Amino acid sequence: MMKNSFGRVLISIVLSVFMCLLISGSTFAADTIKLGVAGAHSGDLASYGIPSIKAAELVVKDINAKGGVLGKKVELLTEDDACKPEVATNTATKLVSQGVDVVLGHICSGATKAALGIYKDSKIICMSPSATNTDLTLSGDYPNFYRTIAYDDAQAQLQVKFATETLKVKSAAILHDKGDYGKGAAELAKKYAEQAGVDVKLFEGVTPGAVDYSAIVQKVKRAEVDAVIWGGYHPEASKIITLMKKERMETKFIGADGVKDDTFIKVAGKYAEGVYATGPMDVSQNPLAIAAKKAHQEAYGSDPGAFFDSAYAAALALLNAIEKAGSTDYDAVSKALKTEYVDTPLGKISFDENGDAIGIGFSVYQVENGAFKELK
Amino acid sequence: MKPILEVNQLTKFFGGLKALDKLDLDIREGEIVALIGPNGAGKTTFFNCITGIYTPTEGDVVISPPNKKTMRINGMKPNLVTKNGLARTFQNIRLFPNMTVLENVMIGRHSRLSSGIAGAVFRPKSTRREEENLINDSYEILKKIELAQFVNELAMNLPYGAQRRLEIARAMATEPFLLLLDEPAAGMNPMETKRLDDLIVKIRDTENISILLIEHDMKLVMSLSDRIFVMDYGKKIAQGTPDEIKSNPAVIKAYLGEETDA
Amino acid sequence: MDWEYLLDLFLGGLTRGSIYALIALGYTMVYGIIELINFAHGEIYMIGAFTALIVASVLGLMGMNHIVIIILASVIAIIYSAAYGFTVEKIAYKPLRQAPRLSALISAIGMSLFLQNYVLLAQTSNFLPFPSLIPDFDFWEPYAHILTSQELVILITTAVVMILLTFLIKFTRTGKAMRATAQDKVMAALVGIDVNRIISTTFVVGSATAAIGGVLIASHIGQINFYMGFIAGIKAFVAAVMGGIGSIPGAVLGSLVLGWTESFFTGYISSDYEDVFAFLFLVVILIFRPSGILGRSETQKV
Amino acid sequence: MFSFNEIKKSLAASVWLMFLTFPILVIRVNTVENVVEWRWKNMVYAGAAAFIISFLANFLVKRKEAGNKNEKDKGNKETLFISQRLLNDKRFFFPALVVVTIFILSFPFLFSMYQTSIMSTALIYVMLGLGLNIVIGLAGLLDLGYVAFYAVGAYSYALLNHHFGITFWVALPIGGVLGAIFGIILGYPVLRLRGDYLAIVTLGFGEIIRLVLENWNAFSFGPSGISNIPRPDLFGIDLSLQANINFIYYILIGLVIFTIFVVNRLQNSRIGRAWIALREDEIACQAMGIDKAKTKLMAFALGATWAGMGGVVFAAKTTFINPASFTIWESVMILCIVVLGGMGSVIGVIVGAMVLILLPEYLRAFSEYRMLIFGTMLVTMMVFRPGGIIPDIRKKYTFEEKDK
Repeated sequence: MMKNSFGRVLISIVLSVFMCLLISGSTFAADTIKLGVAGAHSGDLASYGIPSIKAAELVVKDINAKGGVLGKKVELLTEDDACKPEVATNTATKLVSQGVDVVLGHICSGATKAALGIYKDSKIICMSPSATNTDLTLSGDYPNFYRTIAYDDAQAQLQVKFATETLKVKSAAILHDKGDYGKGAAELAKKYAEQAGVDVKLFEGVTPGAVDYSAIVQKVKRAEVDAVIWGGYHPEASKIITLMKKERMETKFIGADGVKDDTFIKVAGKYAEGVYATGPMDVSQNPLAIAAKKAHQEAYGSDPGAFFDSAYAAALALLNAIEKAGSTDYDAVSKALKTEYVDTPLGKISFDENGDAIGIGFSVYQVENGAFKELK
Repeated sequence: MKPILEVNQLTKFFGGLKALDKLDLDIREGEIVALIGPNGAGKTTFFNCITGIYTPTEGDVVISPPNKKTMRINGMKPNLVTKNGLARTFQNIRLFPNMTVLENVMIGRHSRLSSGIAGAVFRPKSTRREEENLINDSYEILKKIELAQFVNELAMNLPYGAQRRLEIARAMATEPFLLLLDEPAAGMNPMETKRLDDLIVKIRDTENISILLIEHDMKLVMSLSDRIFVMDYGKKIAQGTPDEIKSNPAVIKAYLGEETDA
Repeated sequence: MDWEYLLDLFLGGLTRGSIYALIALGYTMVYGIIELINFAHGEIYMIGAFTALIVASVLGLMGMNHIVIIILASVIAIIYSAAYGFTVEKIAYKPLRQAPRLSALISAIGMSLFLQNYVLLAQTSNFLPFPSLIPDFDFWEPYAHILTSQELVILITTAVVMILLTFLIKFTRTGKAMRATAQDKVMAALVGIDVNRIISTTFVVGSATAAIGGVLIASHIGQINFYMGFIAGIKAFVAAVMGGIGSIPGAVLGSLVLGWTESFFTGYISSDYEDVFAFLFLVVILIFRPSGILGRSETQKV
Repeated sequence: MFSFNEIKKSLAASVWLMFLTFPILVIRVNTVENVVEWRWKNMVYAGAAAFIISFLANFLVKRKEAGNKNEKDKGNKETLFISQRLLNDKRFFFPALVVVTIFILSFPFLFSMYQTSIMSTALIYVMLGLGLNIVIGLAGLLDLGYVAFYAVGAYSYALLNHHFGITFWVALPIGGVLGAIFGIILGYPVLRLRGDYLAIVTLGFGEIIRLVLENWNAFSFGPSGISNIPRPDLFGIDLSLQANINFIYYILIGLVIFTIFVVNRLQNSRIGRAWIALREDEIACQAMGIDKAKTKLMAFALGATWAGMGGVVFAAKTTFINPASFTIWESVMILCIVVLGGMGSVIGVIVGAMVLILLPEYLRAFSEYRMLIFGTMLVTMMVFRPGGIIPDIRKKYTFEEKDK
């Protein structure tokens, strides 16, 4: 009996496929603008995803208060992908089936890559506040992808430039957290550092979440480098810097935007003093940013988390583009994104051919009395 | 005529402890031989050494199956020992509790069959025939051991006596020329024991399988066995016919008159 | 040969080992008595840390003095972890005593998931700074560049805890009862041991140790989040197995071996393959000693 | 009918829980203007919930002990009954089969693209579950590193495609074979180990594979993974997204049927029985003339084969893979599927996979609460059905009709 059901399946596969070819991507007539928010809302990376929901909620709240977009209310569809590619594809499919118009997300580069294929085929624009993997924009594989954060390459260049020219670093140890974000960044840093003639004595990954990093710190100490360049997020960074300081080491510590997060300072406390980190240009003076932060504190009783500003900016940019385009049509919106400028907590931004934001500069910060201070 | 099982100077140490000490034993075709001795005399250890579960420290175990060539089997893997025609039962019953009675017996036939994964998946004629025969053969064996009525019961649901018999059936399924029974009558009531007695004789006579059994039930031992070996502290202290053993002072000493229930 | 470097790595490994040990002890006790890989143990340790943090910050805001905070925070953390351990056993494992062991394992996994997300929802997904409860002792300052005060405290505590546990198991009535239960529950019950009580006690003690670990480790690495229990838990379990699961000294030894392995491998070769090596090492040990370094190799009765 | 005693018990429970959840549920330190929030209402909720739950629990436990089945169990009895019929009774078999087939085949047209997509994911896990079921359910070897073979499969397709443009259909068998080879390689050293020692070592192997993939960039492109893996091709016709998703769905249906077919045959074959015997009692099993090492390795290899093929499909479905998809949690999930479904039982595993994979998706409604609920489900299911949802039923032989 197994055999004949084999037969049936085969026949029906062929049949159904042709049926599918007839049914082209079905269109949804919607009376609301559906803004999808996808990213890690659970699991160990939740702390990077949840702020983007909060940002979206706040943006949508006051845009709807102002009468919405194109006279329609904006509706939020938040979906969790736990930063797992396999989940991300389902998340994306779900959003597509729900007839989402534009997507804010995803958070992790890996998940984003997995999801983008699906958005691309269904002509949906997707804007990430945090996916910094260079290929996402520069490879040209994902014309429907935009982001409100500078990609790893730019940061790495800045890091190295700063290290060599300002700090006069001759030798460096490059550490990373073995993650797609961290290791990617670290490799680029290595590339540029070697071009700049810096002697990279160590290039190693540490295990995230490990209980203790003294061994690697000892190794750095022994290598007697001028600086440690860190590719990765802040939890490991703070553990490492803490140990380094406890070991009475004077080695400079340079992180990227994964580190430029107030939590880092909260966690590392006094040991954070003097740490360098690259990150989006300082927006603490930007009225929109201040307003957003205040709104967040009022709404949730806590300071906004990682990537809040860029998520806030992304939400604004997307909705503004729809408004300007006068429809949710793919081409119109892409055009709007690339031509129209919009005021965001990150400043006045637009997007270039690749989908990278124009107008969000990058700068180097140093921790001074418990706060990141921009270095001019 | 040549003994089908010949054990020379078999010795087994556990660390410092000498479990078996230069043990000699031989079984001729068609015999029922009993191995007796007080608890902890090393009887089961002896079984384990022969069947490859332990490797003996010294000594030889030689088998010469009827119309096959002689071979040394000490240190041989248990499954190969079985393949070469030695089958055993266990003192503490070791059935496959969650398999049916029939399946338990079918397992016994494993080493006599050949079908592999490919056979299992594609079920060529050969495999199908093999399975058919397997099922029928196993059923036949169950009939012989009088377990046919339990065929599809899970082994763990059988009454105690039946479980003991199933162990024997399973062992017989491996087509042994010599059957090693480890306390087959342990915990049986007199009626079950009687039944076992007949069964063992029947196996010997109809299947011409020789039998070596460890047993404490002297009545059974005396009525069954052609010859008896007596062990104490890993040594052989006596051997002979039931009558010789009954009157052997060393045995009486070892047992402190325990044999009077014979 | 750079001796100071060697020493540094040695001490680093020692600290790391002790940290594993504090968690591994609980694992090994629970396993020893009901042969269950208590997946939720890491979570208990996490809860210990969280409780300590909450208590500490509340008291801090009330402006208590440092010492009081340390003591109260630790004590309350221990009490609560113990309570959690006790409850988890009652809810998720006790009903499964008779069930196939894998079912209990799945139940444990479920518990672990539950506790993680419970803390995530009730508190936060962010990393929280953990006050370094242990001050930098002045008298230790000269040696602080080799071994920080926190590390010193961790080492000492681990040693003490291990000794206490060994004593508990070897000499007290409860300890004897525990060993009896571990050997054979039915027999233990027959000789009048209240098996359920003993098992609960084991969980309570195990969880208490986990809490101690939680507090110390958290104040060592200075941060906690709801996910911290998982990786630490896995590592600790590996350590426990390496040492011979079910044996208290084994757990500590295994943890130290694991700690040193990782430390030296990172120090002399590369931290990239640190864990790979740790696991390979475990495999090798188990291939030569199938029941761990100090594990009693169960000779199966035939 | 509820004795005062029960109520007292539940009260005690709720009080205890309120105490237990007090610090974490009630207190929260507001990080903005360092003040403590006291969220007393949470405590009330906790207490109330605890009261009701423990009340229900007592109730259910009483019933369970009393032996008369509550609705939940009845439901399962029903399915068990049907499943039994499906397996044995020809009369019930064909109509049932027809209905099921029609439903399965029309699924993509009845439900949305999303439904089809998650169903495909579930089907991948059905394959994995059935594969692992060979190792754990039949041969009784607790393997926590199963995900390693899954990774092998996924990467073999991704890499072969990336370097030599090998297509899905070629990669599928290759993935299976590679899986099997790795199964043997990893299986060999651990032959001596038993129970949880085996578990932890296999877990180690799983991690090793993942870490190697993470660190060895030259080979595996490291954590940034491999993107743009082509979806399965159909004689070079390029399909719309919808069609593609449906196509994968049908491929998986085919594979799953194939798997079930093979596993079923294995189960009641010489090899299958040997595995079960091995699970039941190693010593006796050897004493019956079964080669322990060979049998174990066969189990590892066959189990791994399905993981390998599953991996290939996985890579084709997500079009992007990186080591992060192959963590211990994956192994644990698959283990859960097998145990929850009912070890050794094919239908059990299928149900298990459906429950464990679809549940979290449908729990999305509860957004951030979903994993919490999921955890709770695991515990409750195990507590009330330790044997799994649909336990294994041994094949019965009757002596009129011969081989089936």
